[in-house]
Amino acid sequence: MSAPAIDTAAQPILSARGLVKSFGGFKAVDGVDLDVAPGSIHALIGPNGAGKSTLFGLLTRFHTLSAGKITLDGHDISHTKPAEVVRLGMVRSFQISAIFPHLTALENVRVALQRRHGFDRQFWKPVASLRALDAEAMSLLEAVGLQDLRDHVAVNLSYGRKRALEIATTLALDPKVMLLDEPMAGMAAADVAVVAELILKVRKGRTVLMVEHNLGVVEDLCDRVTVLARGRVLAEGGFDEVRADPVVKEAYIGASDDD
Amino acid sequence: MTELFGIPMPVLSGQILLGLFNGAFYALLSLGLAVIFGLLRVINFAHGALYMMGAFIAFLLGQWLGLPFWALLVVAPVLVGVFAVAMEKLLLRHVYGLDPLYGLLLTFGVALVIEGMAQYMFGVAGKPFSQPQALSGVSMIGGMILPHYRVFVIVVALITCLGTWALIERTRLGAFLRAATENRPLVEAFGVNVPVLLTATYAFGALLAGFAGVMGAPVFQVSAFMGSNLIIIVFAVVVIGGMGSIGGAIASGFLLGLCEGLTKVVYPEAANIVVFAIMAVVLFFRPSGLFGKAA
Amino acid sequence: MTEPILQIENLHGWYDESHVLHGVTLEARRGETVALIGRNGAGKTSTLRAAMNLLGRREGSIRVNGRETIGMPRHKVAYTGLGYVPEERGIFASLSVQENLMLLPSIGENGMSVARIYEIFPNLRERRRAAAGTLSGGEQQMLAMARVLRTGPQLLLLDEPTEGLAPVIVKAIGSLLAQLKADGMTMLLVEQNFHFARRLADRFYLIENGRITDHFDREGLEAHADRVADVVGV
Amino acid sequence: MQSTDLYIRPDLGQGARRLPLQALLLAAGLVALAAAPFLLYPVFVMKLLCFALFASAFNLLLGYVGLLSFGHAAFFGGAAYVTAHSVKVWGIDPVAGIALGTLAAAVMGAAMGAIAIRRQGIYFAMTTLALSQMIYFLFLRAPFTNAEDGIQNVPRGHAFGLIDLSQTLNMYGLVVAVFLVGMFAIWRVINSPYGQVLKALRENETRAVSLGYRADRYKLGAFVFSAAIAGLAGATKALVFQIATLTDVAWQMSGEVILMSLLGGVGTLAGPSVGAGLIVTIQNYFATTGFPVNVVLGLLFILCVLCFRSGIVGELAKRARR
Amino acid sequence: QDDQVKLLVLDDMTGTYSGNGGPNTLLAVQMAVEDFGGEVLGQPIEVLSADHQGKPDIGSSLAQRFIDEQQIDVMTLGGSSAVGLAAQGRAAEAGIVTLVNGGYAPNFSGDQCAPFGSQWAPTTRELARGVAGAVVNEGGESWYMLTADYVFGHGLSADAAAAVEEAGGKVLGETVHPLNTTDLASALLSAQGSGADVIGLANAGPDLETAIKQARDYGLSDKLVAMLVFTNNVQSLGLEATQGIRMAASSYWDMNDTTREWGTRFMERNGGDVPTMGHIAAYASVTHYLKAVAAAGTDDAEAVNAKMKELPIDSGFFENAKMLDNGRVVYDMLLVEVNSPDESTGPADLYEIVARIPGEELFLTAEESGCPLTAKTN
Ligand SMILES: Nc1ncnc2c1ncn2[C@@H]1O[C@H](COP(=O)(O)OP(=O)(O)OP(=O)(O)O)[C@@H](O)[C@H]1O
Ligand SMILES: Nc1ncnc2c1ncn2[C@@H]1O[C@H](COP(=O)(O)OP(=O)(O)OP(=O)(O)O)[C@@H](O)[C@H]1O
Ligand SMILES: CC(C)C[C@H](N)C(=O)O
Ligand SMILES: [Mg+2]
Ligand SMILES: [Mg+2]
Repeated sequence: MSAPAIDTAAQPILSARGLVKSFGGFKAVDGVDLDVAPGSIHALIGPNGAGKSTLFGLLTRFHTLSAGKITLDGHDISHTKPAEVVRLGMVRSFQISAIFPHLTALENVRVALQRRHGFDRQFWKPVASLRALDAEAMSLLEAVGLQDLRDHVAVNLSYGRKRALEIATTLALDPKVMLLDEPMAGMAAADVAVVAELILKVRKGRTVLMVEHNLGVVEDLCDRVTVLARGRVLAEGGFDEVRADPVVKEAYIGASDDD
Repeated sequence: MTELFGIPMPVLSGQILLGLFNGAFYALLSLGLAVIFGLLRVINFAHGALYMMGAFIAFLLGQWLGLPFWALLVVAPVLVGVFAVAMEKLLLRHVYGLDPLYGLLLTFGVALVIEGMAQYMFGVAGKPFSQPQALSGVSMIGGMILPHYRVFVIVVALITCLGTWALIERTRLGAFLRAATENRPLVEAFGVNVPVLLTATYAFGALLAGFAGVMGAPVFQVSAFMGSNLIIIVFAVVVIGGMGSIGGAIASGFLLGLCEGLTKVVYPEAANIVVFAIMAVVLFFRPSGLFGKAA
Repeated sequence: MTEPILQIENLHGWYDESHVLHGVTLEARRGETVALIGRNGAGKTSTLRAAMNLLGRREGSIRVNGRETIGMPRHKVAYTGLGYVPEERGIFASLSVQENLMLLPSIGENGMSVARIYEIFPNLRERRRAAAGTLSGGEQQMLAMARVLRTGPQLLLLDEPTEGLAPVIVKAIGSLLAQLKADGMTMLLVEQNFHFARRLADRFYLIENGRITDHFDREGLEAHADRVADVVGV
Repeated sequence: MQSTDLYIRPDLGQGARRLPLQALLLAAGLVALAAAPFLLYPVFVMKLLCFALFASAFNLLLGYVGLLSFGHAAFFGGAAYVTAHSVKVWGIDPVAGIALGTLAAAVMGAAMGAIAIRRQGIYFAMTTLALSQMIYFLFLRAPFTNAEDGIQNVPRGHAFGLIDLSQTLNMYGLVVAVFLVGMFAIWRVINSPYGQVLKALRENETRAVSLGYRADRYKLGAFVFSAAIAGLAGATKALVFQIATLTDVAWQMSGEVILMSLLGGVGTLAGPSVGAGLIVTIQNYFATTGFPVNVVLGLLFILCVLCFRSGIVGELAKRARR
Repeated sequence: QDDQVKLLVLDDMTGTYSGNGGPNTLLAVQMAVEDFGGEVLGQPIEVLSADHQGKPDIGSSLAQRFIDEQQIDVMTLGGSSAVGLAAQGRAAEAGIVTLVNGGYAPNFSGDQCAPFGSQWAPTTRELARGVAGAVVNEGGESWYMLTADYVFGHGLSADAAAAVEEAGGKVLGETVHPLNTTDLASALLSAQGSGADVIGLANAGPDLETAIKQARDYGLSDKLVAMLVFTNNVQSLGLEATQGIRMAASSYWDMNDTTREWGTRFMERNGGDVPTMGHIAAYASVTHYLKAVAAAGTDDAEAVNAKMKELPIDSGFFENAKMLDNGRVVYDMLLVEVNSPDESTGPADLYEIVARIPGEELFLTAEESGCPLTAKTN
């Protein structure tokens, strides 16, 4: 599948300048510039410990910046609160799947919908009034193939399914920008395909920034790839371009062999 | 002679000494709490009761067997430890892996029972408990009164605290404790006999409490509720120090004792409140406590 | 043919109420690598957890080196020679990398030296003073591998060891496992990454809904290609 | 938290089937309320109702937000003091007095919550405990509470200037009214969209935040609400007994209310009331024996935690579900 | 008034002040009833007891409950005055006789006096005056007060201050501490810092014991002046620690043959607890009440109360005792000094009686008491 042409010249929806995050002395992210074009699917790859998750953390403001500036859709969000960032339309998923363990799959998704549709602080209405959201929730569950588990308590879902559920929940916020941290991690190839499909399906009108080690997926999905290593940007460009890059080979992909 | 806040210097320094003295008990108790909480994830509400128990056992043994203070200082805590072992095996055991709040409630229940029984058997009137002869003296330093016994308590407490700290932060045993703290089943699966570790830890924490109890007996009356009033303050201390941290428990123990002491000089009415006020402030600016790693 | 080092027979397993393993039977012989593959939720992790006595309730039989481990206290199980690399790493966040490495009691003599370990995982040496919790996902995975190798197990239980790892590291781990295998280590490998598994494994078990539904060796692979495909999709 | 939380998971879809049963119980309850003052010592029943409401307010927080407050005595007793003082010294209408007490509790709740909310689980429990202890000392020292003596001989006066509350039955009527209003408010909040959000927060706060929820605001809201209801109960009690003392603000009181909820069933609507009934009865009994009632309460605590964690009502509910 | 006497002993059985009242008060009352023959007006006397644990709320609701459910005729009150006053309030409403044996606040027979109430315990005023003046005259002119933070403590502190100033001394400062404080050392230090000759203890029970112990740690014992020490405090602190303390007491078991005879029986039955003046008062007051009932031929509160005031109080437990209209029982106070270990001839030999102070000199008259019922009407 070929991605629709993205005009990278357009003013980036998410852009970072000179981001630095140091933990004690150690610089996990060390002067990263990043521009994500609206409507694109942008991959962030790099060796383990490169700083990808930390960078996500910075972009979504879960970590405080040591230095640098982040703008989302024109707003300077360098110092806004995480919840605010979400309200501005940028949502992340976590590397270790994040769900509401004892809510059912349906309720998990619905919680996200509640906020978006302003069903979040009516303490005077009956809970039944939330039925209004069920249809939308179900369609999201179907999208990730969990429709049959709607009433299963999330904790009992296997790891792979938890991830699927998490993605559904993230989607429920209908974000402008989605940050996915290794959405395919721990998924059987079969499910990987499904989620890949899913991401393509939901990309319309959205921008996706994802960390992914599965180069196959990156190749299929992503318009643009940024390679991170030791907290710095190592290379950036289209997939083939980057893959060809000897530095990247050496640092990330490793000596290529069969398959 | 020199004055500060219109208080003669010797009196002031006397008050500071007192602050440290109370701090010594805060430190010993909050240390025990921290150690227990660290591994068992149980806030040991019975800690105050165990402290009281230490004092009472010492008192009774003193009465019946006429044991000298030094012997009591060893025997009584050990007996408290033994009691703790039983308590851990019979009761606490069953709340591991449950919501930590159950531990709090269980031990709260135990505290009620122990103190209730003590009250029932010995009443509430304080029981006398005399200091070891060797330490009953007082020396004057520049007009400041130094009761030997209180100085002794401060020193011993300090040593005990530092020893414990080293044991946990610097040894492999300590590493086991901290690891088990995070993921008990896994540590067990890797071949560490965690159940024994748990029992030992609880007993040790209790022993510290009993130890503090015996040291407190000669100064405060030995009475059924000597612990229950103390424990709440100690909770505040632990919160201020930051639940996770052993060092924090010790440091803030002495620190707060000091603050309290000074308040008693400057504005006695606020003495009971100052610790809690400090806690409120600390929590506001540093929710995870002074020494706590952000939770 | 060499004697089996791990024998699981008709194993049933529960998470409090929910019954997740319905009679798993598999075995691993000394020196061979066995892959356990299945969809998400098939019961792979549960099987390994059961082997380590980490499951709520178990029935059936699990023998390691001929010793029955069902009913054995949890802290004894490892000493039958098991080295466990759990799903989602299970490293100890508050301990330093070094402490994590040194933590586990040795259970066999042929343990790997710390020096050797740092050789294989340079990242870990670099961050050995750091709290393990601050390691990146991948670094944590390496640590999880490294620390069991130190204890000198006879049988490795690996739950998705390559999950979330950069290709370059995946390859590194691939060759490491190959190396171990060459040295005669026995491994029970749970993997989603079939390309990875196929290179190492001598035999394959397919698990579905807590049951072993198929079982074949390398040669059998082609014949079972379609079965494999619809389980892990290749 | 694991699958071992201090609350019972709402059973899916079965609500509908259990409705008639609940309706029946409700009806039975109302009848009992009407009959009680003629069968039992009215003062006792009124005390029971006050504590039932108190426990329910507490339980709202523990059972549905997952916050164990060890400081609810501050609100219960605080409100009692305010009501007692305003009625006795300022001589305002008793109903206004109750309202004032409730308001005061809410304010204290806001202050205490603002600090405590920043920590979770065990830390929250200890923080609230310590803060309430601070409030205790404040009341101990405050001139208008006259320390150990408390505010004694508070006149019940006339509700709305008409109904003479010194008539036991009138007083009883007022208490029942307060009780029902309070219980309804709690029930409504729990089963509302807002309540659903609270559940989510309890389950995984980080995730909730990443979904754009400002966690602290929701929790604070619940905390203040719970504090207010606790205050309502305390204020009413002060009128019933015509006295407000340190007992009501002491941390042991916070412990008692926890026990009540635990015993009756945390996270169940009726549980706390049942628990309260039991505890109050026990205290009533031991008050006249020489034996310290705390020993009994302590044993009950241990029993609950070890043997039936979901409490009386909780266990029954389970059975019913099987 | 069914002429069947029901008596409630409402006291602090397990709380702070259970030592000086509590179970032993119940014993004293039972002995009184037994010695009276167990019955009056031809019906057995029923003795009930309840523990208010030193909590006013519990006390007041217990009183209410026993009045409503048990139709009691009379209650003895002991333990903290705070509780006693709350309970006496209930009793007053219901027209029940109260015998206050362990409440030392003046209010019982003062501003909160009850129509059928009688206070047998001395008040803070007498306790203070009995001692303070003497101490000042012996040269202890400048005072510093350690005060328990409630009616009783404040009352005692105020009365002592008054007495001190009257005798020409002065009070330099005061530290107020909550009831049941375990650490008074810093308060003592402040006292010492103030340079006062005398540290006056305006507290009782556990607080008093703590103060005495910790004063010794700091070598301040000889500065202390206690105004209310009970025999049980002396027993638990030991003579070593308490010897030389002077205080005022309403009665002492070793005062005369009557008290000795009774006191010995009392101690036989409780395993050696020396009776406090509260226990003695309990015995004496109940005895007097029963006599009054017998004399009145009814248990109607009004009649009995009148008789109590009319009949002489000659039981021998108080010297020159009589009951005023406001319910105040007036008698000669004893000034006692705690024996040193070698002065003491036995475990129960605690005090030496050094002087007797005539009641008239110490107690307020009904008119002065501020009791609304007996206030001057001109
Ligand atoms: N809280 C922290 N404190 C200290 N160091 C940290 C912290 N979080 C991350 N680091 C360090 O920062 C580096 C980058 O971590 P990060 O999780 O961003 O890597 P990553 O690119 O996501 O790797 P992976 O692909 O394996 O998830 C790592 O070396 C890690 O040890
Ligand atoms: N803690 C738990 N409590 C209850 N049920 C659980 C728990 N963990 C897993 N399960 C259930 O047990 C079954 C097997 O889970 P398991 O984790 O073994 O699958 P898996 O093969 O490892 O899947 P994955 O590849 O996603 O890790 C799943 O249906 C899952 O829902
Ligand atoms: C019982 C005695 C110690 C006096 C008591 N504290 C009172 O207030 O009267
Ligand atoms: Mg990462
Ligand atoms: Mg798995």
